[in-house]
Amino acid sequence: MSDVQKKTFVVTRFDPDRDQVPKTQSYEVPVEPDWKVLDALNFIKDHIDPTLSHRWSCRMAVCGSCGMLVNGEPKLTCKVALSSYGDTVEVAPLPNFPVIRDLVVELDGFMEKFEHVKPWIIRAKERAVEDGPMRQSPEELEEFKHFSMCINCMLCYAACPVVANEPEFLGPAAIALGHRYSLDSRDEGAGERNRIFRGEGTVFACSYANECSEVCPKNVDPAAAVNQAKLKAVIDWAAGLVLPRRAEE
Amino acid sequence: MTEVLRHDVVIVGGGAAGLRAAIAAVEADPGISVALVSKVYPMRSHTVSAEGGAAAVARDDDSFEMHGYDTVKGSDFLGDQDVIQYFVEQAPPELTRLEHWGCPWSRNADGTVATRAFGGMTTKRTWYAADKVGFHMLHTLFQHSMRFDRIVRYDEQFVTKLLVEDGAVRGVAALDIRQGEVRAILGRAVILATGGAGKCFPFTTNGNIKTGDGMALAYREGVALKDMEFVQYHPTGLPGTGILITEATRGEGGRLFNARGERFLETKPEYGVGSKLELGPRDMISRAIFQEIRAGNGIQGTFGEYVHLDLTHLGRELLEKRLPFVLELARTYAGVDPVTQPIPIRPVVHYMMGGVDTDIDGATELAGLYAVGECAAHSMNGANRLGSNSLTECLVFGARAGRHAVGHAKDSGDGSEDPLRRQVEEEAARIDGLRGRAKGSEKLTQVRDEMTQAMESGCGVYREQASMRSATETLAQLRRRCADVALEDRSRVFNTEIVAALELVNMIDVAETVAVAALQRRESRGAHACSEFPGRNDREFLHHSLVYYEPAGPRFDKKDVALGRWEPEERKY
Amino acid sequence: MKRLLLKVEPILWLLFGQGILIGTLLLTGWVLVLGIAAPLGVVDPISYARAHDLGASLIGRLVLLALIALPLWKGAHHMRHVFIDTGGGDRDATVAPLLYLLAAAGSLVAILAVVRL
Amino acid sequence: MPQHAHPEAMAPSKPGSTRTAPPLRPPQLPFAGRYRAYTLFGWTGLLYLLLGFLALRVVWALGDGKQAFDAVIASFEHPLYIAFHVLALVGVVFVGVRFFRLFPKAQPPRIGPVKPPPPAVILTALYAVWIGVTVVFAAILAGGIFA
Ligand SMILES: Cc1cc2nc3c(=O)[nH]c(=O)nc-3n(C[C@H](O)[C@H](O)[C@H](O)COP(=O)(O)OP(=O)(O)OC[C@H]3O[C@@H](n4cnc5c(N)ncnc54)[C@H](O)[C@@H]3O)c2cc1C
Ligand code: SF4
Ligand code: F3S
Ligand code: FES
Repeated sequence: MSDVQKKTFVVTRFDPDRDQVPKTQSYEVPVEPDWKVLDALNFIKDHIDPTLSHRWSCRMAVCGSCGMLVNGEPKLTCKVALSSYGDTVEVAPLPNFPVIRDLVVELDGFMEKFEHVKPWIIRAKERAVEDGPMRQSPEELEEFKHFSMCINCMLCYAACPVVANEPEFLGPAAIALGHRYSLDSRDEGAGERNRIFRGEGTVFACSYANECSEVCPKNVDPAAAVNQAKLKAVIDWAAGLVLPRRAEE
Repeated sequence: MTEVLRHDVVIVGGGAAGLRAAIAAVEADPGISVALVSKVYPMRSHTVSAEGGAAAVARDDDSFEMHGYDTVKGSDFLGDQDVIQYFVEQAPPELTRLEHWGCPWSRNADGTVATRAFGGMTTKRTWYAADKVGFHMLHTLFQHSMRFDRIVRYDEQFVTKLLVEDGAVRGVAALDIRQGEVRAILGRAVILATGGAGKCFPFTTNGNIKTGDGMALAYREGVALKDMEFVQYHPTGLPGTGILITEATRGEGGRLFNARGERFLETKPEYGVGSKLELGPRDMISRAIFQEIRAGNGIQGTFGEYVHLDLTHLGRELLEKRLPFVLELARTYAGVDPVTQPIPIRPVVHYMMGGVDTDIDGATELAGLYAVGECAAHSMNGANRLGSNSLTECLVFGARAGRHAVGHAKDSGDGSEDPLRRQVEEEAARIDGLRGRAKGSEKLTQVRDEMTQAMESGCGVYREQASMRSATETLAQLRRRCADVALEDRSRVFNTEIVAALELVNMIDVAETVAVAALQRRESRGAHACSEFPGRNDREFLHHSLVYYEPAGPRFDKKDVALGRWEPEERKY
Repeated sequence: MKRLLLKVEPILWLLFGQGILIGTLLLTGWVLVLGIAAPLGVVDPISYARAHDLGASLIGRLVLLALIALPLWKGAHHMRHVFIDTGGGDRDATVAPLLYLLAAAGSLVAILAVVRL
Repeated sequence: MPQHAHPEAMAPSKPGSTRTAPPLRPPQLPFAGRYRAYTLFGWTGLLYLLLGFLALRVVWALGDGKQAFDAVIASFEHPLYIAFHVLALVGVVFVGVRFFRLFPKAQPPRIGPVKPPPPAVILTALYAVWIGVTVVFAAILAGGIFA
């Protein structure tokens, strides 16, 4: 095969049993031309240092496990080609998240925010299965479709400056998901979610940095979702002032 | 002191099957408490990677009869027909439920759910959401499951053992990957939904987590694994990575060409796909590609020879609308743009038709133990699964097993916890012993590679008696060598080396059953193509194969196929 | 205080947004002429009489009010975010009201200023 | 020494079962690389505050009479004022360009039955209005029209 090229990987290591703070460790890895960053990490794990911990599974950019900071940028490591980097590649855990070990970050905070936006269809009256599928025109589908493409890789959280400083902020992916359901023609929960969006961790905390959308590997455009949600929340709030209070919950 | 957590039903696996079972369980009885244990966060489960679609009768020109027949014929008459009957009838309501829960199915202009053609199906009955069907189904199920407080998630917990006492399963022992502790999660019914075992092979569409854990767990407790010899090769994977290029590409009109630019499925009738051409069943097309490569008609690449899947005539617009993920995958992982270039593809291991032996309820021979999804064999897929049947299968039988497990849990008592506690303590000690076990002389990656190589050469697309036999021998040796693998990571926190070691043992157990069952089947049927016995032999082999665990080595047995409406006939398209 | 901030957040955001939108539309010409071109002698600034006539019309008063108040809200809101971004998030409940009070006070004076034209 | 994010950033409400290393902050935040434009955008808030109060000063003077008004206008000839206004103009244009670029996608796909026009149309309209308002307003302020 091709002549062997070597790259140096500077990987962040942290073992809470032993280390007070994270440190870095360098590995020389013989790389293949078509490798992704993840292939190199797996090579280290398999052939150099089996004590390295990182998450991955699908290696096809859809399960969302392998997000890391590569040369300072949040990336899906199974998707970015090694060839786009020079001889030294730094791999670190995603910023804005507590680090459990090595390249593995804490997800439970994210899961709580995720659950908080009620990411499911809310209807006053559930439809019976016998009544068959609901109708939804291709145009109605188009309205929320790209917001439903989120793989929960959390790169957007790692890039958002507000997440870095405001722990309550619901953050891009969670808001995009809630907004996705509110936009779905089959859903009737927009009012409920608007109240959530105006509450703790409000959508207004977002200062439209747009970095979430810049790093999103799936073109979800969470920045659009968050900022659309602001407008919807304002309209809903204003309507609530003018109109007699609609029956809540 | 071992921590003991108590629930009514314990579900192992957070893929489509596990989530559907969990929802069905709490819907059947809102008072029930369900533990959903998964070694990864549920949305990472490999269901996420399914691309093409899920089958259920939807159109006026279709019928249960036709879906049933297609499935029976696809299974090469090894599918149990009562199970298939139930499956096709429940498929439409199950997919409808998912629609109500928000799954973004692609739509026709009038707002009804769109369907596409799929291999081995006589009409368009595969529901789809562009080419990210598994992704959308999984996320819909996961998000919907969050409505229910009674579903308690245990994420990143690796189940290492079933707790069995007095002939009934009573819970599981789970390693908390984050903490390194082993805990007891007790329930009066346990549902295994741990997915397939593609990682036993070197080239597979499967993700890193598909290591056959559930199959191995049940197997070691004396439950049979059924029809394990039937391993589906998907005709169109990317060489090297094995990443799947969905069958929907062919459903939408994609064509296969060899190095000579010949559309071989059309020019060579001996491949048996008839007028279905690229929409023939997977086993036949995989064999055709393999034959082409053998005959020197393959295209040489870095990762061996391949053929071309051509979509260029479909046009950018259709590709972007219906197959956007295929565009992304081909561009990112094969460096070709399907709008203008053909995609290099080769057959890769995709799906295990076999699995834990269950009845139509998903129940196993072990009281209280159920299995659903890819890790189970309800015998609906027989010798060859039709594409897009398995996502639906996860829902139909996930739901049924969920309800039945609740019934079982309500009818059975709690029993004493002490023996279970003792089992978990032993398990904890065993796993503690593995941590940083530097003494061994074997390397984990080495053993794993030898295993996948043995499976590739012994249980590939075409199988020979000699290579199958040597595979069984190699695997038996590897099982012993496994005990000698050296482990370096001494940390308790997120020790993925230990997980990999436990998975390796599971894979070897499963791989062994595949090889053993394959060796016994001296005929060719569905995905099992035996060079020495090229024909199907209904007189001797119209039966399911069972493999039981014995300390001395696997024991083989058989079980009848439930026929009924359709008598076995020659499988011609 | 935090609860109050949450309650009025939609108004603050609307004022902020209009501060960017309308503020930017108006400030561009304003700064260009009164701040740069006129002081450099490139153009003559509007005469007092003319300015007073136009400014005292209803539309004139509204435009001037928008020109003053909206940028203040935009400024206050943005400075709040800057403060949070530089690590002051924990003191947001003190700093944010101060900034918004500044903008509110400016707006009140602005109303007075356009009323007395 | 790497910079840390808020210690509670993305932390679960009840702490996990193992000790974690505190979250790092995005390494380029606030002034490097991808965050530079964002940070500057935030700091334009200061410009807008100052511009708002300066405008207030002008309008207040307008109410006080000719002398006061002319004095304020004349005071803007000070080099420091000119420098500030040049900076302010750059800031205002920067705010406009950045905000208008992001504006179209912040429109919901539908408000009730009303659909917003396509992004390209919104963007063109925004720029047209911006230029239009600026030209008219500048002409008035320069005593050009309605003089
Ligand atoms: C690339 C690809 C494309 C496919 N496309 C289609 C298609 O178009 N149509 C179709 O019908 N089918 C398709 N299939 C098949 C289908 O996706 C699978 O059969 C189905 O998703 C299996 O779902 P499951 O719930 O059984 O398992 P998985 O989704 O694999 O879930 C397994 C779960 O078990 C958990 N688990 C495993 N072991 C343990 C353990 N030891 N302890 C705790 N938890 C554990 C995992 O964490 C995971 O949550 C495809 C498969 C692949 C690989
Ligand atoms: S919005 Fe994009 S970046 Fe954020 S989690 Fe989803 S896929 Fe990842
Ligand atoms: S990066 Fe953060 S500030 Fe808003 S636009 Fe995205 S959520
Ligand atoms: S490994 Fe699944 S997204 Fe990268």
